[in-house]
Amino acid sequence: MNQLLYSKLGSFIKVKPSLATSIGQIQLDRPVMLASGILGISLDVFNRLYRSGAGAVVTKSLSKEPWDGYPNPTIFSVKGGGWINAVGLSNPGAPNFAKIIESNKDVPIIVSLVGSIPEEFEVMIKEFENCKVTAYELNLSCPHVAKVGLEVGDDPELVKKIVTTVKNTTNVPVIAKVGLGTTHYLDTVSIAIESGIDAITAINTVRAIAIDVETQRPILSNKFGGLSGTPIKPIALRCVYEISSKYDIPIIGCGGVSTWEDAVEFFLAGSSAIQLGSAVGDNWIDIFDEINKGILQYMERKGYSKIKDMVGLAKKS
Amino acid sequence: MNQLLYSKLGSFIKVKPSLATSIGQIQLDRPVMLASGILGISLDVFNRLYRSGAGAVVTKSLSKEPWDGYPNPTIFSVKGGGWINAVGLSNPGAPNFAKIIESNKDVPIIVSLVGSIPEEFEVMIKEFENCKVTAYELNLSCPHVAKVGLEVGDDPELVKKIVTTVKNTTNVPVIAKVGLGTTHYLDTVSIAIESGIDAITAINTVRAIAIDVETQRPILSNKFGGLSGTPIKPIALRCVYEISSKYDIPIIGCGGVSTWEDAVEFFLAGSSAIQLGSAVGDNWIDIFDEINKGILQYMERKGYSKIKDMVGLAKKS
Amino acid sequence: MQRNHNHPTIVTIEKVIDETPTVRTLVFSDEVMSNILPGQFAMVWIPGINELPMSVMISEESGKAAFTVRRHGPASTGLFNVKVGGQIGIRGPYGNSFDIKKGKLLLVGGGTGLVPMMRLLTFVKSTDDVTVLIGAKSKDEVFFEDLTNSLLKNNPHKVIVSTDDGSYGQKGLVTDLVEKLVDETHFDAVYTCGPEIMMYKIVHSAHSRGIFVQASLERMMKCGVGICGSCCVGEDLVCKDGTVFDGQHLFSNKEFGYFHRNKAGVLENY
Amino acid sequence: MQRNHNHPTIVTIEKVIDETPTVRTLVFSDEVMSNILPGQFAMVWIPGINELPMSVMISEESGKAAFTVRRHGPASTGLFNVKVGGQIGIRGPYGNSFDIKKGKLLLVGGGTGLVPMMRLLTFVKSTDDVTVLIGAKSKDEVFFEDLTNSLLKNNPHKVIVSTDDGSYGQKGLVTDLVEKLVDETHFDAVYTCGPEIMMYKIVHSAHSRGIFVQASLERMMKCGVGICGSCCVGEDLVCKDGTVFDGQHLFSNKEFGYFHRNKAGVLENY
Ligand SMILES: Cc1cc2nc3c(=O)[nH]c(=O)nc-3n(C[C@H](O)[C@H](O)[C@H](O)COP(=O)(O)OP(=O)(O)OC[C@H]3O[C@@H](n4cnc5c(N)ncnc54)[C@H](O)[C@@H]3O)c2cc1C
Ligand SMILES: Cc1cc2nc3c(=O)[nH]c(=O)nc-3n(C[C@H](O)[C@H](O)[C@H](O)COP(=O)(O)OP(=O)(O)OC[C@H]3O[C@@H](n4cnc5c(N)ncnc54)[C@H](O)[C@@H]3O)c2cc1C
Ligand SMILES: Cc1cc2nc3c(=O)[nH]c(=O)nc-3n(C[C@H](O)[C@H](O)[C@H](O)COP(=O)(O)O)c2cc1C
Ligand SMILES: Cc1cc2nc3c(=O)[nH]c(=O)nc-3n(C[C@H](O)[C@H](O)[C@H](O)COP(=O)(O)O)c2cc1C
Ligand code: FES
Ligand code: FES
Repeated sequence: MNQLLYSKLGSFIKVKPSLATSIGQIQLDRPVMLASGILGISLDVFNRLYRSGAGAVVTKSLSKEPWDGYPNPTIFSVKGGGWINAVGLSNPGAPNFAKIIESNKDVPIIVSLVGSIPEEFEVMIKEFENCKVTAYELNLSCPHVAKVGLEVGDDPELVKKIVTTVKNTTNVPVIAKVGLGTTHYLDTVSIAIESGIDAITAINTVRAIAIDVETQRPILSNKFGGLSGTPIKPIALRCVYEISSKYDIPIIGCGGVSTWEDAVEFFLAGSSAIQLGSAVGDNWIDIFDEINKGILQYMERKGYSKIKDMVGLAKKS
Repeated sequence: MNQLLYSKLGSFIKVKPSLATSIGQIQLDRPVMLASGILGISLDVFNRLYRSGAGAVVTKSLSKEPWDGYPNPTIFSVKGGGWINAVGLSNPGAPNFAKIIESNKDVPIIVSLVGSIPEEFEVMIKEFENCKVTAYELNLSCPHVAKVGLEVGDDPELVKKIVTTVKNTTNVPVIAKVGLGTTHYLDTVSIAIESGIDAITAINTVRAIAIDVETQRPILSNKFGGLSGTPIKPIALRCVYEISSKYDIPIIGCGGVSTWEDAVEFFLAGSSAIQLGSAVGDNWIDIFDEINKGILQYMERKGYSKIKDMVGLAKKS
Repeated sequence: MQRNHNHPTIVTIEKVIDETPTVRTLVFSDEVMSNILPGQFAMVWIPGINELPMSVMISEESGKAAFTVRRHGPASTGLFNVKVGGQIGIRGPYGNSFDIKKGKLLLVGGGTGLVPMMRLLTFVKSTDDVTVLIGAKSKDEVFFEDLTNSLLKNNPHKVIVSTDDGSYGQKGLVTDLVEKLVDETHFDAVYTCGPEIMMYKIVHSAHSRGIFVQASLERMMKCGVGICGSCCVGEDLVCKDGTVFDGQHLFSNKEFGYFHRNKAGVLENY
Repeated sequence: MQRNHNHPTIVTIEKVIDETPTVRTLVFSDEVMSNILPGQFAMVWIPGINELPMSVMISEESGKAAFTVRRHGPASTGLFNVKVGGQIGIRGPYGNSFDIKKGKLLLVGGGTGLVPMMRLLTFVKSTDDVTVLIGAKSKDEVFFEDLTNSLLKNNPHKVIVSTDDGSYGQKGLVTDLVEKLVDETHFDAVYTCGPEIMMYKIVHSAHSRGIFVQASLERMMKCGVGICGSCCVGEDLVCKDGTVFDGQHLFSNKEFGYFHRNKAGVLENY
């Protein structure tokens, strides 16, 4: 009742809420981004996604050279919801990709990078010198490719070197994407922060497997893959809550967002923006506008004028 | 077609398949057990579950003294499936519980124990000297209570001491229940095996959180809880596959089993039996017979005479 | 999106009625809860405080429901103190319900155990002859008497209040009154909800005379969905197998009327 | 349990038909796949080998469907080699389908691109006047000619085969034949599936004459559900926005007929 009165009043005196948000130095019109690896290999598609309501697009994780990735099957739909993928970081390589996005004018593009050693990251970043890049995201958390991703994220010393090198190479903001590996992800976060990282994306997919009972074998060609989508939301949300409770660092929540409520939960837990991937497979790209609308209505109802008004609120209780 | 001919033939010459299984020295009539913490505080209920088709029941994790656990809300239903609980290991304490099951004659009961130091486990096991106990399960993996559970499982030295002490205290088989913590669960498995453990249960719930967008606060009184049910199945299955690929130790699969196909996937991944909990909340206790029947039909179709015929098959491909 | 009945739905309290100094009724709008069956319950989340099982009280307005709560420990006091405009979370409905018989019916409610009885009254036929016994410690603690009369205004009916101290209605234990009534009249069914010792005696009185009797049990509840085990009575789980049990069945249950479990699950005597 | 169309369903191959030395049709029972629309496809898992997108071939028997596969790289060769009794996993159907017009229709299929054309034929009205062009390199590689005639036995129709080397039917590229046909006759619609260069020319021939034309595209596919991005053509995703596109739309697509992407996603010229 109080609430009702309050927001009725609110709609008279308040301006329309804004979806704009910032993650440290990164300014976005809208808080919902496309996560890395999803539809992320062509500028035309990026433009389309941006028009559809994505606040930014993160590219497929790029390596120094083109990678074919694993043979199919590379993706598996879990019966109760969610996906397990082992695409194997197939990507056209940083140099090819830089050419693809050279002509980008409009889209906030976050370039995701994978590599095993600091120098690879350095070389790749130089490729993008002539591109409009909103931020770099270091993929320290792919759970199904050897020598990169989680195997890097699980090695604190290497994380330190990579982040330091990257921060010395570019003035563009740098995000570290973490996930659940064999060492504690909060240690990776901590060392990334010490080494000067600008923001954290949490989390990547969670290592998983699917077995077919008829043919009695793992379905993905790589056997193991990463679980994404609705099943991992409560886990991802927990990570965001834990990071934001422990560190003062801008956070991008990622993992299982498929409704505006999910997005708001991530804001309340302490993330300033969110990424989504699997929901595109379930609801196609209309999902961005749908979630944006839901967030706006929620903000109107609660009387918020900006996303930041709700970031971290759940920790106050 | 080959398959069809084969199993048609099979049904003429083969005996009816048996659901009996063994986990090391532990012999069970049926391979589906009730997981710890589910309905597990009264012998009358254990008898009912056993009559309903459970091959064994694991008790609520017991501590030296009775514990009240956390205030409500202690359990939360995730919209897309699964539960997050933070019951806080409420339990009547080992001495009270030993009295409850003293009169047990029929039910294979696996007594689950939690504690912070080896001596606590020793004292508790002595309480059960006059009870029919099929095995002990050491809970090294509860993700939401301080100083016990995962905080123990994450400390390899402590795991070693506890397992060694327990193995010196009793001749009853001892199982270690592991989960995803802040150190690598495979390290916990490894040290438990070195210390003489008889079997591994994998996995416990996965640390998670749920936030209510209307009232903007974590829902569980403890804030964090453990995610169980269908969302964690692909993760649990992965752990079983990893353990069985790396170690020669009997495994009990646990996490998200709700159909016979799930159970068979766990067998194929290398577990000799399975436990389930959340599925009871979704399908009530008929779930045991339902899964038993499905497994039997599958065995008939594939021409297997015993559970062991399929254990680990998915690793051969 | 479709409502998941296990997932808390947030509702806003629209009206608070003081029934007695320690009992309040909190009214809210909710289509699902307004239509539940007598004996079913909801799990009620008081944000920041606790969650507890509550029978769902009827409301005169359609599409609305209520909780009638007695202030007791921290959880129920938390609910008792929710003001108009306050938000609570509800999930459910859970549990089974009373078998509604025809003919001469006896309903016996003690304290907030009257809540499912009120809903039961909305299901009786106008041809049923209904006797309602309201038990209370003293005059102060009597509530729902007028409501009962008004719900039964089209039925042949009797509403009897008994107080332990005789400060209102008949003096004495409600269970003694039941014993007398079932001797005098042949009832087709007896329904009861309230303190377990009271229900135990009533089940005994009715069952031993071959009268169909059902009781709605209360137990410590954590999950409400058959997972945690805290609500067990012998081999029965009140949240899944109940809350309503037949007298016949209760008679074979060794714990009913004798033991309950505390928060740690330790058996305690009544 | 309800079938989740994204989840592989295991089917058993019941019949294998050799169409040419390099093309085989594998028949299986599956109600869902037997009823899909022309242009839709399935993702086909050959356990232990690969998974690849396949148009779903019709079968004469109801409740059955098929794949007609050309042996090519490891994946298609794996499917080609599946024997009777072998098990494969199928998920889908995915994608949109042809808009089925009435009147004078021209269908042009190259190689296994004939598969969606055969299904399209099961949707034409008996009053439609249908011309089918079958393009192949040589006599050896011609298939589905008899099937086409039999599917059209109740229609005014013409089936024309052209081989590049003239070893059977008319000699020359199928695209030159199309150019001739659309000059001679006013078609109400042109449908095509086959190699992209072929489709590009056909779309051009028809569209520039104002004829309604649709093409079903093929691209490298990993997920089939609009997640991985590997099937993109310009801003279109073949698996979600296609496989069928209007000539109008294709004309504004800078990549159609010029570029495709390899497994790493690198753009390559046709
Ligand atoms: C099916 C059912 C319906 C109920 N309906 C009503 C009703 O309509 N009105 C009403 O006032 N009360 C009702 N109760 C009782 C109510 O749930 C509380 O148990 C009671 O109010 C005491 O709470 P407390 O404040 O002492 O809890 P606290 O001492 O604060 O204890 C906190 C927790 O313990 C639980 N708890 C403690 N004692 C019991 C008990 N005997 N039974 C169940 N849970 C317990 C509470 O649910 C709560 O989660 C019902 C109980 C059940 C099981
Ligand atoms: C919608 C659709 C329908 C198709 N229908 C048929 C059909 O009915 N009959 C048939 O024989 N072929 C069909 N194809 C082509 C088929 O999927 C394979 O691409 C083709 O057989 C070549 O496979 P390969 O053995 O060379 O693959 P390999 O070289 O072994 O490559 C392995 C992987 O690459 C993918 N791949 C390689 N080239 C392509 C390509 N051009 N298009 C898509 N994926 C590719 C495969 O799917 C496979 O996963 C279809 C393709 C699509 C997109
Ligand atoms: C098919 C697929 C490919 C992915 N590829 C990448 C990748 O290249 N780099 C990366 O950092 N994350 C990758 N991810 C992880 C996603 O970016 C995201 O972290 C994860 O899917 C969780 O979000 P979601 O539940 O919204 O999908 C991929 C996920 C999927 C499903
Ligand atoms: C309400 C609840 C209480 C639990 N209590 C315990 C416990 O006391 N000890 C323990 O080892 N595991 C406990 N668990 C974890 C389960 O035993 C099991 O490992 C987990 O729920 C995964 O299995 P499931 O997906 O089949 O539920 C509990 C789980 C739930 C849902
Ligand atoms: S309240 Fe949890 S089982 Fe009944
Ligand atoms: S095949 Fe993955 S997006 Fe089309």
